[in-house]
Amino acid sequence: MPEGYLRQSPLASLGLAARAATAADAAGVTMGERERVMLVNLRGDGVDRGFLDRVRQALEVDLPAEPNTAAEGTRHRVLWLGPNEWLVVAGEGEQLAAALDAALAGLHVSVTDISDARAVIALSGAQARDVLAKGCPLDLHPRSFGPMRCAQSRLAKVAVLIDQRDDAPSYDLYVLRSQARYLWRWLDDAAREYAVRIIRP
Amino acid sequence: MRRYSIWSLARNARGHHEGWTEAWRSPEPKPEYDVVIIGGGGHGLATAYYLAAEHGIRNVAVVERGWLGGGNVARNTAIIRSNYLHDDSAFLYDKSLQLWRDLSGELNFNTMFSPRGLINLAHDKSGLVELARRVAALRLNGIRVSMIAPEEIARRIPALDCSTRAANPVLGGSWQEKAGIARHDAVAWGYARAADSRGVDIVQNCEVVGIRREGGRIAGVDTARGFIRARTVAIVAAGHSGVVAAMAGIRLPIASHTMQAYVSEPLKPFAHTVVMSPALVSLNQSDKGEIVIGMGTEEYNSYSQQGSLTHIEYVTQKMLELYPSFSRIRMLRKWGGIVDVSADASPVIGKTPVEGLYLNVGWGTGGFKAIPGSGWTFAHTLARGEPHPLVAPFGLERFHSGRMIGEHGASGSLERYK
Amino acid sequence: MLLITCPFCGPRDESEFACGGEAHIVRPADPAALTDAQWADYLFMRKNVKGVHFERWMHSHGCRRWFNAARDTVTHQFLAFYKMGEQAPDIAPVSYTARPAPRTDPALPADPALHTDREGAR
Amino acid sequence: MTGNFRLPSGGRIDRNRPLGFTFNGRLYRGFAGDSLASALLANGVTLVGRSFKYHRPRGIFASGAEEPNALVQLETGAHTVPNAKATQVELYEGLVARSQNCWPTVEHDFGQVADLCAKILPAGFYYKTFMWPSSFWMKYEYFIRRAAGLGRAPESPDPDRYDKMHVHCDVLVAGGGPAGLAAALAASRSGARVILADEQGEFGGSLLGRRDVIDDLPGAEWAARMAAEIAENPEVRVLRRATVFGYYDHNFLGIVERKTDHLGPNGGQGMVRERLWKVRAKQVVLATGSIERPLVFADNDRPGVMLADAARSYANRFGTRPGSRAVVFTNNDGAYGAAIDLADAGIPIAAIVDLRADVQGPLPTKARERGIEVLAGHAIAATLGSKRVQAVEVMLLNPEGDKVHGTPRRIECDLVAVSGGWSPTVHLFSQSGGKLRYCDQRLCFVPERSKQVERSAGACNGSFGLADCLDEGYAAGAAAAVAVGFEAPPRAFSADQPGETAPRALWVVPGKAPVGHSKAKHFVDLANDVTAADVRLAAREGYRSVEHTKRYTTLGMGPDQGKTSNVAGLAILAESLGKPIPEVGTTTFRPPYTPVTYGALAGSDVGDLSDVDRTTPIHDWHVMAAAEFEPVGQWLRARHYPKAGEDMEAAVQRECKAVRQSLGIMDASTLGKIELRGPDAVKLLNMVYTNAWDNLAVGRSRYGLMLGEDGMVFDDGVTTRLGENHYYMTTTTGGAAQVFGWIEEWLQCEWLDWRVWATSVTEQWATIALAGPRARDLMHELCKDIDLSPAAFPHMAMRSGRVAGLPARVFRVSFSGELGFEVSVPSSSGLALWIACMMAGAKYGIAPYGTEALHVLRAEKGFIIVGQEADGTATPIDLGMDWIVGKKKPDFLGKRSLARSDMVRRDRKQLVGLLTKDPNIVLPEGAQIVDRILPKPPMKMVGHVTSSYWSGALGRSIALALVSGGHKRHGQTVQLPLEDRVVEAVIGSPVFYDPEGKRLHA
Repeated sequence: MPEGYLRQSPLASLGLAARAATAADAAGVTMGERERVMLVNLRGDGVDRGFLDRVRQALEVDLPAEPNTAAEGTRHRVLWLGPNEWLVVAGEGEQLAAALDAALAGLHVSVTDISDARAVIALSGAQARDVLAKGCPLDLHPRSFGPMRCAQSRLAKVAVLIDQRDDAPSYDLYVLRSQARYLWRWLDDAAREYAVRIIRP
Repeated sequence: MRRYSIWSLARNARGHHEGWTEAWRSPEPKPEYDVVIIGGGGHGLATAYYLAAEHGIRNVAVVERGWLGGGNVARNTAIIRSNYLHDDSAFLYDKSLQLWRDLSGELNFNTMFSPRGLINLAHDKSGLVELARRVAALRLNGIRVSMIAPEEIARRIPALDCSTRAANPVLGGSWQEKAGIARHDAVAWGYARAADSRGVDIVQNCEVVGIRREGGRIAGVDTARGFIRARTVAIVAAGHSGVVAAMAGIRLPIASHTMQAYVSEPLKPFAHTVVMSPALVSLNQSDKGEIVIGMGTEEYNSYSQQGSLTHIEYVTQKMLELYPSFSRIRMLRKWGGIVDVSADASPVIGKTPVEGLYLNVGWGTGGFKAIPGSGWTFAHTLARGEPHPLVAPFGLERFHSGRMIGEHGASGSLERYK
Repeated sequence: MLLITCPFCGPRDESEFACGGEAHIVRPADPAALTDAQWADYLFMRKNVKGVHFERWMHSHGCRRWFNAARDTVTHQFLAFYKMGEQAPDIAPVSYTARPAPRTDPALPADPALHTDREGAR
Repeated sequence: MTGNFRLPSGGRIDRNRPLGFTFNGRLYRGFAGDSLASALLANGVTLVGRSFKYHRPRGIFASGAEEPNALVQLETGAHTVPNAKATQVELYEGLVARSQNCWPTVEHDFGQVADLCAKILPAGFYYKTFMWPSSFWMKYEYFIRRAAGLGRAPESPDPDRYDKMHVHCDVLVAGGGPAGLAAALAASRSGARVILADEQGEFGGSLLGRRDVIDDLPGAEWAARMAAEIAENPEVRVLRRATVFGYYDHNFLGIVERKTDHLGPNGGQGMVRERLWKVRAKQVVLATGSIERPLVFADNDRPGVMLADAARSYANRFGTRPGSRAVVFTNNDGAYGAAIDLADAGIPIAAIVDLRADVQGPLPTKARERGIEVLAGHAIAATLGSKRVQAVEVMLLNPEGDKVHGTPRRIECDLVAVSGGWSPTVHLFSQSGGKLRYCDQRLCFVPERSKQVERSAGACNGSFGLADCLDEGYAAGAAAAVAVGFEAPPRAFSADQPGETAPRALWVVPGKAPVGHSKAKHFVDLANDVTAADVRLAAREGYRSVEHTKRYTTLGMGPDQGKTSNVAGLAILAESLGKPIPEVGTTTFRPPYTPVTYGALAGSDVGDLSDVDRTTPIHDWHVMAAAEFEPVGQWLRARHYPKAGEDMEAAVQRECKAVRQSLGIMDASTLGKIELRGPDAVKLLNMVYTNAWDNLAVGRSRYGLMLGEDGMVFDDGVTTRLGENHYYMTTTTGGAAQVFGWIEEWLQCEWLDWRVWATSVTEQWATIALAGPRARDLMHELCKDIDLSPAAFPHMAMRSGRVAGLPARVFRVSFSGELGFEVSVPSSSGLALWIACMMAGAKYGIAPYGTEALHVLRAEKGFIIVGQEADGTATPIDLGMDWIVGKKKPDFLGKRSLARSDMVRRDRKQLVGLLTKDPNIVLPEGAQIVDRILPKPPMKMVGHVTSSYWSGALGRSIALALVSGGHKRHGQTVQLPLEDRVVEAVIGSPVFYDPEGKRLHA
């Protein structure tokens, strides 16, 4: 069996890797699929000190308490999803879910591995904000949104979690795996007028 | 009532049309009536007309908050059909359809009923089965509706995308030849004129502000123009039925929502048949040439006639999926009505716990086509004090017993009841 | 196109939300003890207020939390947003009727179906 | 009549860029900067179209969005646009346009016969006739419909693209005339985020067509400079050719930007044709200007009758002579400015006819100084000419304004520049919910009370003078910026503003004969051919509400939406009723301000992007295997896998056979999956399912039914206990979102103190169902670390292990009635697992099966499908599933509803099996069932067929049905009257295959 089939990213069949540009030709927008990201959905009582302390010990980062913000630790990035819900993002190779579950044993929490349930599309460039504005009702202007901010909203016809990574601006877009091809198609269409370059993030 | 005809037109032309008289009076309300009907819309006016014409009850007032025919009878897509799922609904709507046929002659007012035929589309297998079930039931109820194949649909509606690649592929449809459209305002005016000529007082700008009871029975209504006594009071207030019922201490299984519709600029005729689709509520072309699009309701409760842009965007997208060549056509005008959507998308007709107080409400998005049938059966109900057999199943009690008449599919309304 | 303030995420566009209808309808503690009419009152009967309407919304495309709001159903203006479990704020009702309705007759029928009190926050 | 009507110099056209265009098949020339209307006028084309009802000749009447007459069919084929306003079409090379609503030509229109019969066609004539015989309306209607309508709809798909953009700002300024520019300037200088939008290709609004001076600069130049300054600010977005068309709740506004129309059909290479801007503005400044009204006088519709300010604009802005000799007809001072400009452009003014007896303002004085004859206290009593006005007859007006007298004076002219005063463009203000007030001095409706966060400035606020516009605009822009926390910048511009004297309110100018008595028509609404006599007739007949009158006469309902006619129509109605205008009211304006294309409203969500098609991790394999798909919710599921030469029926039978005899494989990834964790999880399950969950052991699964509070089945699925307080729930594919939402809703709204977390994991797991007698054999090969023996791993159990080397959850469940395993692996590995199964299963003849085969297999077993058997009206009892209803449970959602009187009726529709007497007949789904065939309808129906298939396993057809009292009717015969025949069938058990369930437990 070909090795690639053992683990297929949501957009694998689009052959993005092969289409990724090597030269940095002029483009208003770059797009690519962020592969092999570990994602854990964490539910717990956000006002319980004991819970927060144990999470900090396990993740070496404080859970963001402020709605729609991100926190960056040494190994993890944590995004606020709700008053008692977070998304923990880590690189590949970690047994994140199992470790966290063990670390929080005995508490009323829910630790769920959803690494395979989402696609992550990295969108960046001077016109990235305009591309998002075509389908998202959020105000992403620098005066109201910026790095370390995240928000769940609607993009085109699907639910999306937007995590701003830098001032370029660069965004990571989290979308349900089954809807990723639709969203890619939509982004590709929306970004067409700005010239798109496919990258491997 | 001076009769309208081509001859009266010609005669009046000689007098420069200065000899025409009022189509209806503007009377002051009397202190007492046999029957007071709250709501001067299509259903209220039709009820008043049939009370006078069929039951000889002429001491009737129709009290209207604004101008007669200013509610949903002025704000709909004017579609008339009877292809409903349940026997109860099918019989009631078909009674209505039969009355539509000769209505212009009966009222001596051209309602422009145009039975140009109606197609309901199915875009998936379950939709097709649902249509088949409806068609089979209607056929056995003696209502002529048949299934038609995609090729026939494509022939009748060239603008419709019937290709297999379409976002909403046309798998088939049902066809009701006797369905059609009418001129909506004319229906209200025709009933108003005919009722007025039979002695009914239509009192406009007369808002009901309270309902008085004596013991367990109705005493009359307080209005902005004073108290009016009546032994029989009927709430026929559509979007405002909840507000009026609350005055009598009654809570209804009804939520009011904004329903929008919009029209294009006038175009030369090209879309003869009325088309309904689960993807898009309805589409037809008016006599003026405007394409009329029905849109269903907004999600939240509302007494505003202003709808949202999002909804229009959504419906327009669905329309272009069905009719790709329409994208350069422009939306000219839109309107909104306040519709009273009941829990099972069927009307609530009959008695209330208050003796002498009756309801004819909850028509939601489907009231226009029902006006003659509703008025005819409701007048009988008011005159006899017992529901007409055709509307007996539609009483308020069904929400207690659970004998619902679910018509979400056939009414074309989305499930908005919460 | 409403602008709805999620108690957690702040003001967001209507398209991110789902409306859940009338708020503060508490599920009867012992449904079996109710008559059909009383059960129907819980299940179907609604105030359908013209004026200040207390209703539930869910931030379905955001943090997925339910919350309550008070909204004028005529003007669509929101008067309050508050979290589930919080007491409904005291907001004076608005009347859109021509003038206050005169006193209704005190001899009301004692049908409990018409007068079940479903008020009170949870 | 054609010729050269271009002025020798002047205007904002580029005379170095000539453009060729075609109108009604003839070639003409214009210049860059022309509108189609100005180019037609420059070529002497004055007959442009035919009117809606009477098919009267009509010309160009206005110069902007208010144009009621000059509607054309622009371009042909796929690029055609019906009802394009010639006044708003920017000229480009090769433009092609045609007149509408005329046959065979605009010069000789057959429809003109309607004008001859006009006497018997008053407003609403169709309500009074065509009633007999009743079936004949359709025949009359055929002709009426053909005569009505205007342009023709395009017939081929639109080659252009459209899109949308959400945008947020501190201040939105609608309108880029003097007030709007001043407002945008103030707001942008303060540092606020600003959007400035104007419907024209160039900023300046009224400044473009007049000769005003601001800060010593010509108005148009001042506008260009200001627009440039504003556009340089990075926080400002400037939109040209962009109409703010709708003002919605909570300061949400829609703007449609036309990006390529001015470049011609193929000019906008790669660009979207139109973009819909969806704006959420903290503050709004409305600077939408005003629209000139005509006067209502005899035969005021002839080509050559034109709004005075439009005539002035054609001269000043487009360097065009709208006529060669003009009469100006007015009730106000403003038109004198137009007269002076026309005179300066070299168009002789034969006379200014003023309805006012006493005319003294500075502008009239200036006109008189130039030697223009002013006929004060006069009126135009008639216009002469047919396809172009040739002369007018002027008579003295009596003081009351209801009669003309004296000897008519004939004045030759081919242009009548008319002004009845100005109406502020309050459309957006009114859409926002603002209340209007009628102003007696200015004879117009002005904003009175705002509902939303908005300010009106300049002419749309009733302030018509230039200096006032600039002042109000700047103040509104600054105030808006201050309101959102910015500091107001200082201001400085200066402009002259001549004083004006009051206009005269005379809504119908009398003609030689009383209104409606002669052939002369006093048009109020040119677009819909509504006359003053029509409005009076409506009032006479009792249509007293302004809404009644509008609907009865169709006043204001045309493509121009009554922009030039609404106020006059209302005033004439008020006069007829003897009431002041405010008592008759005004109509509320609704979006859109001007028509908006469906393309822009739909945006890019068409074609490939019209729907979200959700695909499973194994989707690509199904595509390669040439599967046919069916949509289930948004999911694309494989329906069947036809081999070469197979139709669906053959493929489904083959797939079913494989499952029954050997091994089938199905992609079940779309099933909804929810993880429930917490000490109260079992309490939750007890409430949302009808059966009891207290004693489910870890590692075991149970089937459950979910009811709505109304007692009706709305979903079903299998839930497995994974750990002490840990459950894994599955739902139907279509019901996944609903079930997850249902659980969240109860936990968040009702049971706030219950300790359960619910997390959707639908997309985390790819799920493969293996079904058939050889399923265990295959599993043995792929899975070594689970004891698969029936004793160790019984039906309705779950084990974790590795399958094909992948970490997996394995469930022993079956929806087919055969031995079955469902294997779930992380989605990324779903395809790998599928391929491993296919390779290892080849020796068993493994066959992928789709949803259609699944439906047959489950129907053979009598398993229900939500949406078919459970159609929202069926209780568990109706479905014969009393066994799953926990009667001892004190409560669960929907329980109380099951006890309602109608739910316990014996004649409720109940689920049964149905076997046709002729085993070869497969009943159509949806077919109705009767006990007795009657000679004719109505016939009492007792039920209907919910599912129906050919069962290969049984070698005959089978069906499931809901039949009244069906549970007690097994063995009875019923009739199914189909369209072409009647089929007999026998009621029986819904379980047709392996009723003891031996195969399932194998």
